[in-house]
Amino acid sequence: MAYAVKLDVYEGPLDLLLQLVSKERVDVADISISTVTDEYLKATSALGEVDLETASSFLVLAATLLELKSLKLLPQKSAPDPDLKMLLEERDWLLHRLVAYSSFKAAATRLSEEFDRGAGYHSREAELPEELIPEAPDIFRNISVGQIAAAAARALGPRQAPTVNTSHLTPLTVSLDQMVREMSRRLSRASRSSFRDLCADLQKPEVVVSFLALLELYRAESVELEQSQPFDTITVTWRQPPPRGSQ
Amino acid sequence: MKAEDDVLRALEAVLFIADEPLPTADLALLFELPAGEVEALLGILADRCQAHGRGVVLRRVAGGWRLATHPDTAPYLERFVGEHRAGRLTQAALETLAIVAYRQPISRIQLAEIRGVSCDAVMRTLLSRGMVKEVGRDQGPGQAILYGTTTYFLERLGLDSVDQLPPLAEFMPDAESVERMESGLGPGL
Amino acid sequence: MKAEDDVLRALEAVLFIADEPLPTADLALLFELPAGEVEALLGILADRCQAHGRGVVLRRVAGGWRLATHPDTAPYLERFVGEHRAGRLTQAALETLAIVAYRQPISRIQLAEIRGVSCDAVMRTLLSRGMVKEVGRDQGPGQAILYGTTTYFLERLGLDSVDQLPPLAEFMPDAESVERMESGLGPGL
Repeated sequence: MAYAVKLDVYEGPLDLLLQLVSKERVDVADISISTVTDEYLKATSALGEVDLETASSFLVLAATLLELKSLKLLPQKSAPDPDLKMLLEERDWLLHRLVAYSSFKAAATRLSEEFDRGAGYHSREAELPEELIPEAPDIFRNISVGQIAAAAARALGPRQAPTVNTSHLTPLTVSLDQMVREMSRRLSRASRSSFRDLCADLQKPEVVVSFLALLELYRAESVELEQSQPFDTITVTWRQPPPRGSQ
Repeated sequence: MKAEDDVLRALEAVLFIADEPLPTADLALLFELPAGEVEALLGILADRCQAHGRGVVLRRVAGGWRLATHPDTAPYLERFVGEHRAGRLTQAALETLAIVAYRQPISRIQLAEIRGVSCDAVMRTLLSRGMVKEVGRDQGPGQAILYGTTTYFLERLGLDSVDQLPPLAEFMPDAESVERMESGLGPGL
Repeated sequence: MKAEDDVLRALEAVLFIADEPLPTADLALLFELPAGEVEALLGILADRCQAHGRGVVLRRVAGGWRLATHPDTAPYLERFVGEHRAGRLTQAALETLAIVAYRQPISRIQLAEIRGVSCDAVMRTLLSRGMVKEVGRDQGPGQAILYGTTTYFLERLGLDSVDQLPPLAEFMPDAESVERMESGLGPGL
């Protein structure tokens, strides 16, 4: 059973995960990775340009989620193997982070209430009376060109929140399912390819989806993934079509 | 009619916050009262400042009303300003200086249009600190005074000329709009 | 007593032109009076503000004393209060601010680890709003800049110091929620 998450604002993968696991009787096995991905993409594609850092932090979480999900689907072993043990440690670590993050989130809500409460008090922020200016220390002693430029940009830049113009962007129409099919099609033809070549013609958000698609295919044992060291080329080798009905 | 004490309290608060003298007409508009009544209330406020031995007085100056420190307190203020008041550049002063730097020559009216508030107090600070100066007059009707930055301003920033100021594009979009984009807030939120 | 009235008057004038809360010690130094006496005078001043139905109140915030407008007058002040003061912080900014408040001094990397996303844009906003500031450098390699909250942050919250923030433990999710999160993340050993 798949759970949909409604994201008003994408605040990062930890926030997303917190929202997911805080719901009643939801566990990782029930969370559809494609739903999460689609929600993430919906939330971020409205922004026009996807920030690479946001995207990569999402990927790390999606991969962890995927791993935990596969763990959940495995039969319980009496003696955990080392891999399983590591995964469980990872889970505890993730839980620890979630608890900490959740505390700060609650503290932020309190801060906001306190700010509202204090909003009625206004202090003076006036310039010094003219006759006192000669007495005052040099207020420009730390001034820098960057400060001037930033202040000018703030004052002369767009007044309201900029309307993000997405008209020049190809609307993101590809879902994870579609991307799994597309990747299968490309790989069944090429048989072996680097990840970079596989998505050379894709836009950044689609690359994110294609990476998740490959993880799904890997889980279904349809592909082999090789990477000799971090940041090195990822080589994808085609093995067999995914079984029908796989995500 | 509004309770007199409530209006007096609000009147004092408004004068306390304002950076510029406030004309009677503006105050009348704000409190939705006839100008004559506002003047009477201002009179009461001025009397109270005196009667209660307060450190501030209400003064009628060119352009309106403003709260100012009592003249007898000047020696303490000079000492305080020299020794204690953190010589901090206000946000308003930094912003105004930045606009003059990038849009010179510019008039006070144009400055006020960009910032959305009057810049007179801030301009006094910048003028008296020698960071900006009058550089000419507008050709149009009214012949508004135009301002620009000084050689001293360039010296302080270590620049040879204003042409060396970095292009603004590098600093846009500003921090908050980037944040809005990153956190996914749409326009109007 | 005459002398007392003079100091009270000067005290109010100094607080009027100050741009941040003034600690008792600073005022004692300025008026060359024992701290206890200054506190007593500040108490009298605060009482007078109340008794005379004034538009301003004297508050003890951020380790010092600060004149501020009476909250009842807030509706009239909107026009005069700068945009950067009135604007609300986004959820992301509030979360980041909460982490800085409880974990200061803290680097941007540590912040990003806790929130799971980069906080650079949010931090720029908080810096320009005067809510956080640089407070030092990490001793380790890289010497990351460390951040903390400002006097202005405390002033806005009406707190005397960060020690008055409610303990973070108060905001920990309860046992039931943690259990739910735990079971949500998958099976245990």
